[in-house]
Amino acid sequence: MADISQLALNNLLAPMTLFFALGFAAGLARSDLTIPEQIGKALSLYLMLAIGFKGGASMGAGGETAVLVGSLVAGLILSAAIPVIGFFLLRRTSRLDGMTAAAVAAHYGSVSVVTFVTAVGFLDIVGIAYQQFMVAVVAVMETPAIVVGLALAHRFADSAPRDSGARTANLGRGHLLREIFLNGSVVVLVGAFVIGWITGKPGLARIEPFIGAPFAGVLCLFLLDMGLIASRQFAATRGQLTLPVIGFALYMPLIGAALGLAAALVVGLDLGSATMLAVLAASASYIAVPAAMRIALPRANAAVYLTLSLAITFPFNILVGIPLYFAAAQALGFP
Amino acid sequence: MADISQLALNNLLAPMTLFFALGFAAGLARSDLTIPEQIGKALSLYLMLAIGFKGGASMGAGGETAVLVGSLVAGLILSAAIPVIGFFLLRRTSRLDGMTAAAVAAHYGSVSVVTFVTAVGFLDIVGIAYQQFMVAVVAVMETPAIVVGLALAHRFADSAPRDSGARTANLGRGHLLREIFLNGSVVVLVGAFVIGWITGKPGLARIEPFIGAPFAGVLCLFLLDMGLIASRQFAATRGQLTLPVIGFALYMPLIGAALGLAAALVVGLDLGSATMLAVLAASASYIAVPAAMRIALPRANAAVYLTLSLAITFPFNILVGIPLYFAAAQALGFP
Amino acid sequence: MADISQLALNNLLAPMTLFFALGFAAGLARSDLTIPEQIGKALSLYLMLAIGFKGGASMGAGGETAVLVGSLVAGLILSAAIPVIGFFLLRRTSRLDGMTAAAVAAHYGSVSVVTFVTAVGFLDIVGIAYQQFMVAVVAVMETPAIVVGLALAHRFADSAPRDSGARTANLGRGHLLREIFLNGSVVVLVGAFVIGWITGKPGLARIEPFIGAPFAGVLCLFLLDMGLIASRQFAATRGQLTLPVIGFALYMPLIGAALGLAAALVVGLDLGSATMLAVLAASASYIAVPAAMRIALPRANAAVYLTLSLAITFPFNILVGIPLYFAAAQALGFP
Amino acid sequence: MKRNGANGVMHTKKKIEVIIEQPASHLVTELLDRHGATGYTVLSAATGRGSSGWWERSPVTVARQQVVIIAVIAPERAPAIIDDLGTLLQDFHGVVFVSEVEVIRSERF
Amino acid sequence: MKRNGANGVMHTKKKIEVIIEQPASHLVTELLDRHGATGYTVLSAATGRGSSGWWERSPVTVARQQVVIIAVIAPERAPAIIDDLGTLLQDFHGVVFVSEVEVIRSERF
Amino acid sequence: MKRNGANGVMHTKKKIEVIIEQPASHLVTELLDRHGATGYTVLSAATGRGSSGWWERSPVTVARQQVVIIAVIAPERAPAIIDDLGTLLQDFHGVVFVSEVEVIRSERF
Ligand SMILES: Nc1ncnc2c1ncn2[C@@H]1O[C@H](COP(=O)(O)O)[C@@H](O)[C@H]1O
Ligand SMILES: Nc1ncnc2c1ncn2[C@@H]1O[C@H](COP(=O)(O)O)[C@@H](O)[C@H]1O
Ligand SMILES: Nc1ncnc2c1ncn2[C@@H]1O[C@H](COP(=O)(O)O)[C@@H](O)[C@H]1O
Ligand code: NA
Ligand code: NA
Ligand code: NA
Repeated sequence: MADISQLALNNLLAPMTLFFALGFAAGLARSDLTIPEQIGKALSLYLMLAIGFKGGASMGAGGETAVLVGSLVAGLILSAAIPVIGFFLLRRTSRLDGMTAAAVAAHYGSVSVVTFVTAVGFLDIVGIAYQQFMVAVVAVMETPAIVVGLALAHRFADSAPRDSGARTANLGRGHLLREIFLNGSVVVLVGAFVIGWITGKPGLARIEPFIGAPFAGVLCLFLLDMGLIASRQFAATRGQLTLPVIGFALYMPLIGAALGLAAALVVGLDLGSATMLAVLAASASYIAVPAAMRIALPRANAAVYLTLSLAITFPFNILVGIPLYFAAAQALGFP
Repeated sequence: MADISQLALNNLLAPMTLFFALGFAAGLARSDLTIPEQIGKALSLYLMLAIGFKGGASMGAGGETAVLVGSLVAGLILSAAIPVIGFFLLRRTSRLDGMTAAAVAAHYGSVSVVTFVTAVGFLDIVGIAYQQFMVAVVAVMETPAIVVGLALAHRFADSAPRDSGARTANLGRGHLLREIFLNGSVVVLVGAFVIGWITGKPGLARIEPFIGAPFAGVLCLFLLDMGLIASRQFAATRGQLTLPVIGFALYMPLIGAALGLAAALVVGLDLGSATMLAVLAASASYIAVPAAMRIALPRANAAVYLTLSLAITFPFNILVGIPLYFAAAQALGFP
Repeated sequence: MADISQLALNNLLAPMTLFFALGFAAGLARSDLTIPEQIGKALSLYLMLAIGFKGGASMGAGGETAVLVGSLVAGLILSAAIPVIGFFLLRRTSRLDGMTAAAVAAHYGSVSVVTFVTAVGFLDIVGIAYQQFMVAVVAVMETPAIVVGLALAHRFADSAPRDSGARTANLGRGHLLREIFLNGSVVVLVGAFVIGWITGKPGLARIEPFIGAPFAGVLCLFLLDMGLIASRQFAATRGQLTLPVIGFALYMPLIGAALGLAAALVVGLDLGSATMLAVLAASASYIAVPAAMRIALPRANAAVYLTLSLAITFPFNILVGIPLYFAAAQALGFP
Repeated sequence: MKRNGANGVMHTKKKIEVIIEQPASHLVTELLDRHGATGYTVLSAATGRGSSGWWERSPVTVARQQVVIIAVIAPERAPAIIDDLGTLLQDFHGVVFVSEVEVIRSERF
Repeated sequence: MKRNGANGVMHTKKKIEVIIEQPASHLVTELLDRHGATGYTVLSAATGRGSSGWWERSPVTVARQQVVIIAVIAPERAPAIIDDLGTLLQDFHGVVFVSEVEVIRSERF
Repeated sequence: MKRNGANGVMHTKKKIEVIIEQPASHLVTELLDRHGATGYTVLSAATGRGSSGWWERSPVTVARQQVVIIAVIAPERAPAIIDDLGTLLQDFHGVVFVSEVEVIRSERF
C-alpha cells in the first residue's frame, strides 16, 4: 500500500498531469497556444468512445448483479442529493442569487467524464482495477442533478420567473429534455458501451489499436487542452468571484468524495471502483449541464458556474483530488 | 460458405455497423451529438489515403493485366450506363423534373468511397481477399456518370436553360471540370495509390502503424458520423419525397449490384473483387457529384439527390446491401 | 557512405516527400482538395509534441554538457547573424523596401519546425542518429532573429515610422513579446521536451503508441497539407515577385546551411546533429515570425515573406535541401 | 423577365440581426418560422464581449458561444418579430439590431 | 494627413451582401473582380433556411453550404453588379441585399 | 416594463464593422474597450481579397487571416472611435464601415 505523498508525487509526475499543468501555465502566461476547438471536441469524443467500448467489451458475463444495481442506485442518489447539499451550503455561505446557486449545485451533482477518464489513467498507473460497469454509473449520474437543480431554482429562486421566462421555458422544453437525456457525451459513452458489450472481445480486438494503445497519449493531448481552457476561463472571470464561492469549488468535491466513499462502503465496492465512485461524486459537469442551464435557467450567471466547475474544481480533482480519494479509499480498507 | 442470414447477422453485429446504427438512431432522436465537421472530413481523407496507399503498396508486380484492364473498362461502362437506366426509370415512375432526375441518375452511376471502404471492412471480417486494383476502379467510376448525367439533362430537360444559365455555365466550366476530375477524394485515393505503388512494402512498413492498425477503429468513428449525417439529412427532407422516388433509392442499388456482378462474371473476377464491383455499382456518390451538380445543374433539386444517395441508399448498402451482394456473388459461384 | 544522387533519390522516393509532392501538384492543378484547417493545426501540434517528448525522454543523463551548451550558443548566434546577412543581400540585389527586407530576413534567421521534423524523418530513413538536445536548439533559434529583424527595420527602414505606427507598436508591445517568446509551437515543443525529460523512459513507454509508431504516417499527411498550402501560396502571389527576390529564397538556405555546418564543426557535433543544425539554419519560419511581423512591422509586405519562406524555401528544403546538407556533412567528414 | 437592379427597381426590406447565445438560437429561428420569415442565415462567432463578460469558442461547452442570425424580412413583419425578440432577450444574452436593406426579387421576402 | 472620422468627412458607399451556395461562390467573387470591386470578404455560415429548405454544415459535401460575401463598393459600380448578381441568382440558391455605409478613406473603394 | 418594438420606440445607434487582420484584432477590441463600447462580436472570415491581395484561412499561420468585428455603439461615441480606427488602419490591413441601426433597449449601448 503506497503512502499518500508517494501517490501524490506519482500523480503529479505522470505525463497526463504534467501536460495539464503545461496547458494551465501556458494559459496563465497568455501564450497564444490553442488546440483547435474541433480537435478538442474530437479528443473528448474519442475518450468517451474508448472508455465506453472497453467497458462494455470487458463486462463480466453476469455474476455481480447486486453490486451493479447497487452502484447504479448509489449513483442516482448521489447525483440527486449532492445538489441539495451544495445549494444550501452556497446560500448559507455566499451571496449568490438563488438561480445561480441552484445552477451551480446542479453542476456538482452531475459528473465530469474527463475527470473520470483521468482517474482511469491514474488507476492504470498505480495498477488497480475497477469494475467496468462504473461507465454505466457515469451515465446514470449525469441527469438527476439537473432535475434537482431546476426544482431547487423553482422552489427557492428569489424572483418569480417573468412571463417571458415562462413562455421561453415552454418553447424550449423539448429541446431541454433532449439536452438532458440525449446529450452527445452520454450517447457516445452509453452507445459505445452497449456496442462493446454486444461485440465483446472479438469486437474489441478489431478496434483495439485505435481505442486502446493510443489512449494514454490522446489523454495527454486532451489534458493539455483542458489546462489551457481552464486557465483561460479562470483569467476571464478572475475577480468576479467572492472567496466563499471559490471556497465552495474546493470543499464541495471533498464532500462529494466522502459521500461517494460512504456509498461505496454500503454497496460493497472494491478499491478501484470505490475510488471511481468518489471521483464521480467529487467531479462537476462542464459540458452537458452548462448548456442545459443556459436554456432552463437563463438568468443564472454562466460565468460563475463555468469558472467553478471548469477552472477550479476540475484542476483540483486532476492535480490533488484523484490521488487523495484513492488514498482515502485505501485508508478505509476497501478490498 | 456461410449462409445469408448468418452473413446478415455478422454484418449487423460488426462494430462498424453498430456505430452507424448508433449515429442514425441518435440523429433520429435529435440528440445534440455531432462529430465536428472538420473531423468528419479528416476521417474520410484518412480512410481514402489508407485504402489508396495499401492498395498501391500491395499491387502485384504485373501478371493479371487482362483482368485489371477488364475491370477498369467494366467500371467505365457501369458508371456511364447506370445513369441512363436510372434516368428513364425515374422519369417513368416518378414526377421528378428532368433536371433533378438527371442529377439523381448521375449520383447512382458514380460511387460512394465510404461504402467501398465499409465493404473492405466487411470482407476483412468474413476473411475474403480482393484485388487491390479495385481502388483504381473506384477512381475510374467517379466521373463518367457526371458527364452522362449532364448529357441527359441537356437532351431531356423540360425547359431550355435560360441565357443566364448558359452564361453561368460558361463562367463555371473550368471550375466544373476541376470539380469532376480533380476532386479531393479522387486525388487522395489515386495519389496515395500511386505513392503506395512507388514506395511498395518498405513504404507501407513505415506508415503501417498509422494507416493499418487503427483503420477499423477510425472507420467505426466515421460511420458513427455518417449515421448522424444520414439521419439528419433524412429528417430535414422527410415528407418532401414521393414514394416512387424513395423506392428508387432502394431498388436502384439492387439493379446496380446486379449489373456489377454481371460485369464481374464477364471480366472473370474473384469472389471478393466481384463483391466490390457490385458494391461500387450499387453505391451512389454524395461527396463529389452533389458539388458538381450544384454548378452544372443548379436548378436540379439538391434536397432530392442528397437525401436519396446519403440518407436512403447509403444506409441501405451499409446495413443490407453489402452482405447481400456478397451472398449473391457466393451464390453465383465466383471463385 | 551513400553517394549524393542515391541520397537524393532515397529522399524523393520516401512516402513523406511523395505526399508533399502530391499536395504541391494538386494545389498547382487547382484541385479542390483541402485538409481542414484545424486538422492541419492539430497535425503540426502533434508533430511538435511528439518530437519534443521523445527528445526529452531520450536525453542522456548528463555527459556531453559542453557540446549541448556549444550547440545552444551556436543556435543563438546563427539566428541573430543570418538576418543581418540576409538583409544586406536583399538590399543589394533587390528593390524590396527596407521594412519588407528586414521582415524577410527575420524569417530566415528563425526556423521551420516542420522542416526539422522532416529531417528527423530523413535521418531515420538513412539510419543516422542525432543528439536529442537539438530540439532545444530549435527553441533557442526561434526568437533572436525576430529581435534582430526589428532592429534592422528600425535602423535602416526608408521611412520614419509615423506616429500612428508608434502608438500602435506601443499598444501591441505586450502582445508582441508573448507572440515571440510564448508562441504556441515553442511552448508545446519545449513543454513536451521538459515533460519527456521528467517522466523519462517510463513516461515514453506509456504514450509511445500515440507519439511513436504513427509518427511517420502523420508526417506524410501533414506534408500533403503543406504541399497544398505552399503551392496555393505560390499561386496567389505568382508574378508579384521579382527574380532577385525569388533567387534569395533559393540561395539563402544554402548560405544558412553552410553557416550551420561551419558552426557544427566548431562545436564538434556528430553527423546527424550537424545535418540538423544545417537544416535549422537553412530553414525559414512561416508560423511564428509572420504573425509577429504583422504586429511589429505591419507595413512590411506579408505576401512577400510568406511566399518566400512557405512557397519557395520550404519546398526547396524538403525536396533538395535536406539530402544535400546531409551529403555535405558527410563530405566534410562529420563523425 | 426584366432585369431590375440597374433600372432602380429595388425594394426596401428590414434586415434583422440577432446576436444570441447558441443554446437559445433555436428559439430565435423558431420565432422567425412562426412569424413567416422566408429565410435566415446563422453564423457562428469566434469571440466577443458584452454585459455578461468576455467569451471565446470552447471545445468543452457551447454555453457561452454566441451566434449571429441574419434575416431579411418584409417590413410589415418586422414589428411583431422585434417585439417577440425583445421578450426573448429579457432572459437570454444577446442583442438585436435592425436596419434597412434594398433587395431585388421582392416576392422572395 | 488630416484625420477625418471625427471631423465628419466620411463617404457614402454601397455595401453588398450576397448569401449564396458555396459551389457558386467563385462566380460571385469573379463577378466582383470583373466589375472592379476593390475587395470582398467571405464568411462561411453555420446553418440556415430558405425557399430551398433547411441546411447545416456537412462534413461530406459542400453542396448545401451557404457563404456570406460582403463587398463595400463605390456607389456608381453598384447597379451593374446588382444586375449581374440578379442574373446569377436566377440559377443559384441565395439572396442579395444592399445598404448604405459610411467609410473613411474613400479612395480605397 | 413596456414592450417597445411594436410600438415604434426604437433607438438609433451606430453599427461599426471593422474587417482587420487577426494579429491586429486585439488592438481594435482594446480600442473599443477604451472608448466605452458596451460590447462587440468577432467573426472569423474564410477568405477574401483587398489591396494586399487574396488570402484564405491557413493552418500554418494567422498572418493573413481577416476577422470581422461588429460593435453597435451609442452614436456619440462613434466619431472618436472611427478616428482612432482610421489611425490604426494606416498601419494594418483592413477596412471599416459604419451604418445606422435601430435597437430596442437603448440603455444597453
Ligand atoms: N453592442 C454590441 N455590439 C456587438 N455585439 C454585442 C454587443 N453587445 C453584446 N454583443 C454580443 O452579444 C453577446 C452577449 O451580450 P450580453 O448579453 O451583453 O453579454 C456578447 O458576448 C457579444 O458577442
Ligand atoms: N430572407 C433571408 N434572410 C437571410 N438569409 C436568407 C434569406 N433567404 C435565404 N437566405 C439564405 O440563403 C439560403 C438559400 O436561400 P434559398 O435560395 O431561398 O433557399 C438559405 O438557406 C439561407 O441561408
Ligand atoms: N471593399 C471591401 N469590402 C469588403 N471587404 C474588404 C474590402 N476591402 C478589403 N476587404 C477585406 O479586408 C482585407 C484587407 O484589405 P486590404 O488592406 O485592402 O488588403 C481583404 O483581404 C478583405 O478581406
Ligand atoms: Na459530482
Ligand atoms: Na454506383
Ligand atoms: Na533559419
